[in-house]
Amino acid sequence: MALVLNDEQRMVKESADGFFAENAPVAQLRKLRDGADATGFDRGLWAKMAEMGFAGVAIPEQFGGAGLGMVAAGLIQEAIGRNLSLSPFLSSAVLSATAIGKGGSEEQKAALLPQIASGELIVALAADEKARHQPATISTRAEASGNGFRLTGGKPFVLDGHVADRLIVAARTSGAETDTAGITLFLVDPKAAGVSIARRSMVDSRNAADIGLDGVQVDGADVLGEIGGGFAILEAALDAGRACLAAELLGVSAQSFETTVDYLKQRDQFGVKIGTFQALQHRAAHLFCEIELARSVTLKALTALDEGDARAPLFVALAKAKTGDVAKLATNEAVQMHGGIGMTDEFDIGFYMKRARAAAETFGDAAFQGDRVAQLLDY
Amino acid sequence: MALVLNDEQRMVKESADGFFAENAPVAQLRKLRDGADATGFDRGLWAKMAEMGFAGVAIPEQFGGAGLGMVAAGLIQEAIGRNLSLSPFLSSAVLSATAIGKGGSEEQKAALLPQIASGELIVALAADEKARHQPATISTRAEASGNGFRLTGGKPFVLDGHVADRLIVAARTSGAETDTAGITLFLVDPKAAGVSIARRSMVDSRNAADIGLDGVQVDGADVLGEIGGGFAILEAALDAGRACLAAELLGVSAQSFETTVDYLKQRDQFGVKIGTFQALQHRAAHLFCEIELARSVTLKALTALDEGDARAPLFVALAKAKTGDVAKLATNEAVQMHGGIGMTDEFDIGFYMKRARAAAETFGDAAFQGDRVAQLLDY
Amino acid sequence: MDETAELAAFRAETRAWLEANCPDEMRSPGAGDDDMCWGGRKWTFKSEAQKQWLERMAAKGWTVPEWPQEYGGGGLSKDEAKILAQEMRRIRARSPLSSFGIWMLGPALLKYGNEAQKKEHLPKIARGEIRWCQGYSEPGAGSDLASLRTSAVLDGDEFVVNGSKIWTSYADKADWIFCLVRTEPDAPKHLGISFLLFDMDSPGVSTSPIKLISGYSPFCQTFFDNVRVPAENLMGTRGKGWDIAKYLLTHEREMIGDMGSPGGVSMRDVARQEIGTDADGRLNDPLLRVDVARFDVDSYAFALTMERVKDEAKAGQGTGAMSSLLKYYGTELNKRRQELLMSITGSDGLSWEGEGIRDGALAKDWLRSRANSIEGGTSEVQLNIIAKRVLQLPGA
Amino acid sequence: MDETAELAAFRAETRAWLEANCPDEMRSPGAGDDDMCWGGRKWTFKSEAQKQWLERMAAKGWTVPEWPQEYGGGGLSKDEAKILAQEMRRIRARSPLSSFGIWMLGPALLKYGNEAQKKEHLPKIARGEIRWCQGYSEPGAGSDLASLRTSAVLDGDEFVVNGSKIWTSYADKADWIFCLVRTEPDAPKHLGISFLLFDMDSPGVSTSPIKLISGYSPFCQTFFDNVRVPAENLMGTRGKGWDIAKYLLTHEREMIGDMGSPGGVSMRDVARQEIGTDADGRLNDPLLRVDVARFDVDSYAFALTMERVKDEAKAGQGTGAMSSLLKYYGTELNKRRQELLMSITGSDGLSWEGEGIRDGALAKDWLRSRANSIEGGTSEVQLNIIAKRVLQLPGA
Repeated sequence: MALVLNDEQRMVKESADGFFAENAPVAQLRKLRDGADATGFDRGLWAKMAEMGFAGVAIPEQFGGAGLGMVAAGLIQEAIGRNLSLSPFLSSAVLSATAIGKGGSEEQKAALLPQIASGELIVALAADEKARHQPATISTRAEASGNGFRLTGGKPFVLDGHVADRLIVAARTSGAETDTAGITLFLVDPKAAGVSIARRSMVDSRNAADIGLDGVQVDGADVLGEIGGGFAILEAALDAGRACLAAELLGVSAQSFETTVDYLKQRDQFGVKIGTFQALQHRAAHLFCEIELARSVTLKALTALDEGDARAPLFVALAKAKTGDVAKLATNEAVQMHGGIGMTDEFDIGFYMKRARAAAETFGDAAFQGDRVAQLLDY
Repeated sequence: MALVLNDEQRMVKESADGFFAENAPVAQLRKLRDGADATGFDRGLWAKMAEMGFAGVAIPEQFGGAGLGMVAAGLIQEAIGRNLSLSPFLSSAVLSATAIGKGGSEEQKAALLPQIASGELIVALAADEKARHQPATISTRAEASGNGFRLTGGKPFVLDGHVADRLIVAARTSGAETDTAGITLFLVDPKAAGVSIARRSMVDSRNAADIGLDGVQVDGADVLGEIGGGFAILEAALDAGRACLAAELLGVSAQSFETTVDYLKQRDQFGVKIGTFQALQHRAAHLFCEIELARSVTLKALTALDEGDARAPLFVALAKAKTGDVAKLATNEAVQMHGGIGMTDEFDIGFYMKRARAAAETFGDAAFQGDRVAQLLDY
Repeated sequence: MDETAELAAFRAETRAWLEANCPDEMRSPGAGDDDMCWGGRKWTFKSEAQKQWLERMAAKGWTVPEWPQEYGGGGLSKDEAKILAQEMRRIRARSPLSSFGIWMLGPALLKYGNEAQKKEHLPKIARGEIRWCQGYSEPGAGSDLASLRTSAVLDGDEFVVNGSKIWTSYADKADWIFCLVRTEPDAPKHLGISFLLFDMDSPGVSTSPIKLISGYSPFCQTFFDNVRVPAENLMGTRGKGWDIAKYLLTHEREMIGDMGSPGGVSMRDVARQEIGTDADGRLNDPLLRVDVARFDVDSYAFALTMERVKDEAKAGQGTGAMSSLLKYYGTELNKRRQELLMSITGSDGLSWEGEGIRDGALAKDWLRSRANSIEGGTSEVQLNIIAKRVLQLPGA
Repeated sequence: MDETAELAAFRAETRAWLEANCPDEMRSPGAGDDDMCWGGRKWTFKSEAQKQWLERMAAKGWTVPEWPQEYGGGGLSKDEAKILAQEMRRIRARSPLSSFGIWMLGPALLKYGNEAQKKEHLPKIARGEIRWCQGYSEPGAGSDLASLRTSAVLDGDEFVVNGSKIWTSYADKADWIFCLVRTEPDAPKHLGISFLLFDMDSPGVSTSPIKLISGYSPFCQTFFDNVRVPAENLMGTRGKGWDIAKYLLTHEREMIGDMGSPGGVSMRDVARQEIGTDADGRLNDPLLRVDVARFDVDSYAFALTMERVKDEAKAGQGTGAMSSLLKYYGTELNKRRQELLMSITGSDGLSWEGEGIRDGALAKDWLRSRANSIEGGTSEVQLNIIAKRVLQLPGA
């Protein structure tokens, strides 16, 4: 597949760009943050996103989705990045939908995917247990009990964990703490006995929760995929999430960059526009190149996922590494070039810087992805 | 000790700066290279360096040296770096003199150090066996034989190995290939049976040789230091060499930078001096800062060696890492800012770029030194 | 190094005095801003010990050891002041007084003030009676400080000040302000500026705090609406205030530049704890280990440069050109340090508020550090200065 | 993707023709410059196969597949040309002819040349009969190409050319030169330039090779001493030569920019071999492993950007602004690649000449790569272009 959008994808892009700019601009994030909103996003917006078909963009048509795949999902998340829009899109429509699509039985898919696509059901993925991403490091235990299992452990920083209607929990049914084998995924009702949920306030005003599992009883029917075979499902979900985060980081970078270039054209200093300073021109031109590179590798990662390309994990790692670094550079340069005003809370650019760092960190930063690139390329 | 030169050191600096600019400027290096000179340096120059007291600068007065220590040796090597002067100063006066001073018996010191100081005897250190510096990786074997040992193995890239009157060879008397214990140093006559010497042509026109050892018989009296205890001596010699190389890299950087700043002031392009371009101004100003940092850490490393500071290995590693990176940046920026003319062999700046890379590589590049920093700081 | 008999005696006396007079509570590094003593009319001491310590030190003039005794200082020589500092460090004594008056206005007053101004203001600064703030930057001016528009028009024997200042640290807590104003609106921009001192309680002065991306900050915007300032409060020559400003900016650069040196939270400790180490003691994340090592190389080289600059200054070899280097490199290095700490701590570091040990402090420090390369002259301005003054490049 | 019946037939024919006509010796990638066929009056074929291959391909017009048949081209459509390239790759067929005439002058002639010029020059280029060199840069001009001083003064029906060009690749082996000259000395500098074609055998032309820091190079300096050139050899409009130059520079940028993509010596292979790997297959030097991984991230992202730019151009979505990006980033990346290869190979890589396997080739490639960001418009010029044309920054 060529590295250009097809007509369908271009339509998705246009509608997503328009939708988020109009319905969920940065002002909405600011309002939710200042009001310390308990939900952390606008449920009305989420309903509209479902109506637009965004919540089910990557879910197959047979399960109520649009079946448009990851390139389309990435375009939506890029628009989210440009506007810093808040919603459970990543956790429910990307991570959880991918995990269920990849690992779920026909019954589970039929029961859950249409509800995710319609926005009625928010599902969150509770995988990581470490502050730095180490997807195979899982200590949460799942011990056989009755016709099912009892789960005990803790999951910090679960995205949208505080509003989820269902949790996908990665727990260990066998193996040592860092083995990839022996990990099993479970569908858990957050209202079940033994589940505790504490909301976390994050630098980027995103929503996360620390989830405690104290002998939570689950049924055999709540197992997602094979027992002990959860890691492959998890990796598929994480790669979908990483590719979409790359797209979001691309949106964050592009928006910060454009805002900065505009500022360079209108801000006067020492009697001239600051955009006339060659040192700033060269830095801006370099950043332009970096963002174009980030755009190419992100599109390739999303395309490779859609094509089932065996090298998809490599392209995803490359994209996440590149966009993470580029977004940090773009937002840092934005703040520096804006000077004092860029440091004030009143100005929006700080929100972009915060989100850039958090998204770059989520599911593996450039160091993690670089190591993964080296492993996948066998060195 | 404060990070400023004392009066004695300032005198050394002045005389070294004047001496090398006058007696061994880049033109001499060019002539030796173009003539493919067999010795690879001017023996007359080396005799003059000995007369000036440079060859014995760091050798104690009781052994015929000037007893001025490593700061003084570094100042000489910095001047060498500014002029790209060729001589066996590093191999004989720094590396070998340090190894003998640290490991030699009173007899060995009395026999060898005065001759090194007078320039009559050139001693070369044959330690490394790998293309990338790994000082403990030694496969050359020393097997007991008669009242001494038989040495078998090979030493590539021995600095000044082709003109040495004596070699200090690191060989293994016990232990596995990468153990630090079990390494022993031997004084070897390059004319002894079984020694083969093949000169190597290097990118920086420095002199090196591949040395083969095929059952070379040495006496028990030729052991330098304790049997199996050679690594500590080697490390002392290497740290002296690294600190002096840092000083040389500082000289290379400073000279390249000054040449470039002068060029920025006189070269016209698009109707103005290219030094008026702010993008180049900022890069030059940044480089100025980097060179000042390199200067500070180099002076500290040399000072710490003179003071017997326990942290000397840390400061040496920091200095070698920093100066290596800075010299590469300084010479690369020099070539780029000179444009096409900087790429021609006719212009001197290319010589600086070649030497910068080779010296940065010798006895451990920034990657090696960074790893060493991490180890010494316990992480 | 042998100390003269006189200095040795001074050291012994000082040590004894400190032992007797420094309260125990003052013998530990404070936990940051909250444990500092800023003084001033509105100040509430955090403890009796804090009050005692300030009063005792001020009585000896040791809040400003090198200032002349007639202005409330200790009248110490450089060597004596160094001994006092060493002896204070020995018992980990806190600084008795933090003050822009001491750090900034005082040196400028000693150099540019008239006798009446010195007599009036210096003792009150030394005793922590008056807290000062700095009125330099203006909204919209940014790096181009000299484009300031706050006006001071002479009306009889008073200046009437109108305009606004931004980034005035602690303006809401300060008693007086030292302030750049434009007295000659028609002169070339660097020549129409004067340096005024006035009371923040004067009618027409108001302040409003600035919230930063890192949260609440000491910064304020300050407004002047027909503030009347006695003409004798002009410091230095009318129209020559820019010289004083440049003198003070050099001071400020050096203070801010200090931040890149190793210190504060040990990154290595944080890294060992957060990332863990393998059997050989190496950090478990090889890529981050590389970044920490590379940071250490630059961080040590920078700290040693600060040391060298100080040593050279002492030896009379200073070039005077290094303050821009220290400001530029130190602040860029501190930003890198905070970035790296964030990378090391992962999602822990991203926490904003809550029950975590760090309580958002890491993220706030990270965000706050972004301003280091903007305030006190941006990195770009420092590079311009180096290009012009040190490298003497054309047109710089 | 379904091929039309016509294209499928073309593919089958082409495949059969290539099988029958491409000599076996020409079915492997050449070992660099020495195995390329440059053609021209002074050319000596390296083998009979090289000669045959050129003659057979030239006879079909396939040295320049898309040029019109009347000018010696193959007259193929874009799709057919693509099929030819694919089929040649399939049997690893070498390019039959390397030529600045094909890569640079030809496209410019087709666009700016008059009919007589096209008829005269294009067929000889296509058949490899005339080898061309490029006369652009002048000593002392550097990036400021338009400041050229080589003069061409009309004298009757001839121009008299005086001056000197530098960085003319293979000038000593070329038969003709396409050359920028100043015909209007009093016009503004971009408006007084014309584009002349002339024979290097003309009296008054001499060349002198340039030795680079990487050793001997194809570059020459070329001198013109009262060289008489027929007036009809002026290409395009007199005084408008700068337009042709800009058109060609864009071409050159794209060619040079190609160099940063993965290819050539595999860095990963070299690294595995030189550094070795541990039990888990990781490179034994963790710091270099990080550098290789970081390089790979940028290198893939760059290669994918080239791919995207091509795909967008095909889809008619190209912005046309990308050639400076590719030139800038590609050459900087190639420099980084060569630096890294040198780090990986340590003292092996530093060998200059001798018995080593690499025989100094690595060091020479490293040194040669430094010129990539200078030739064909420096990196700084590319950044200026991006700032001006893409970002539309003021004063850029």
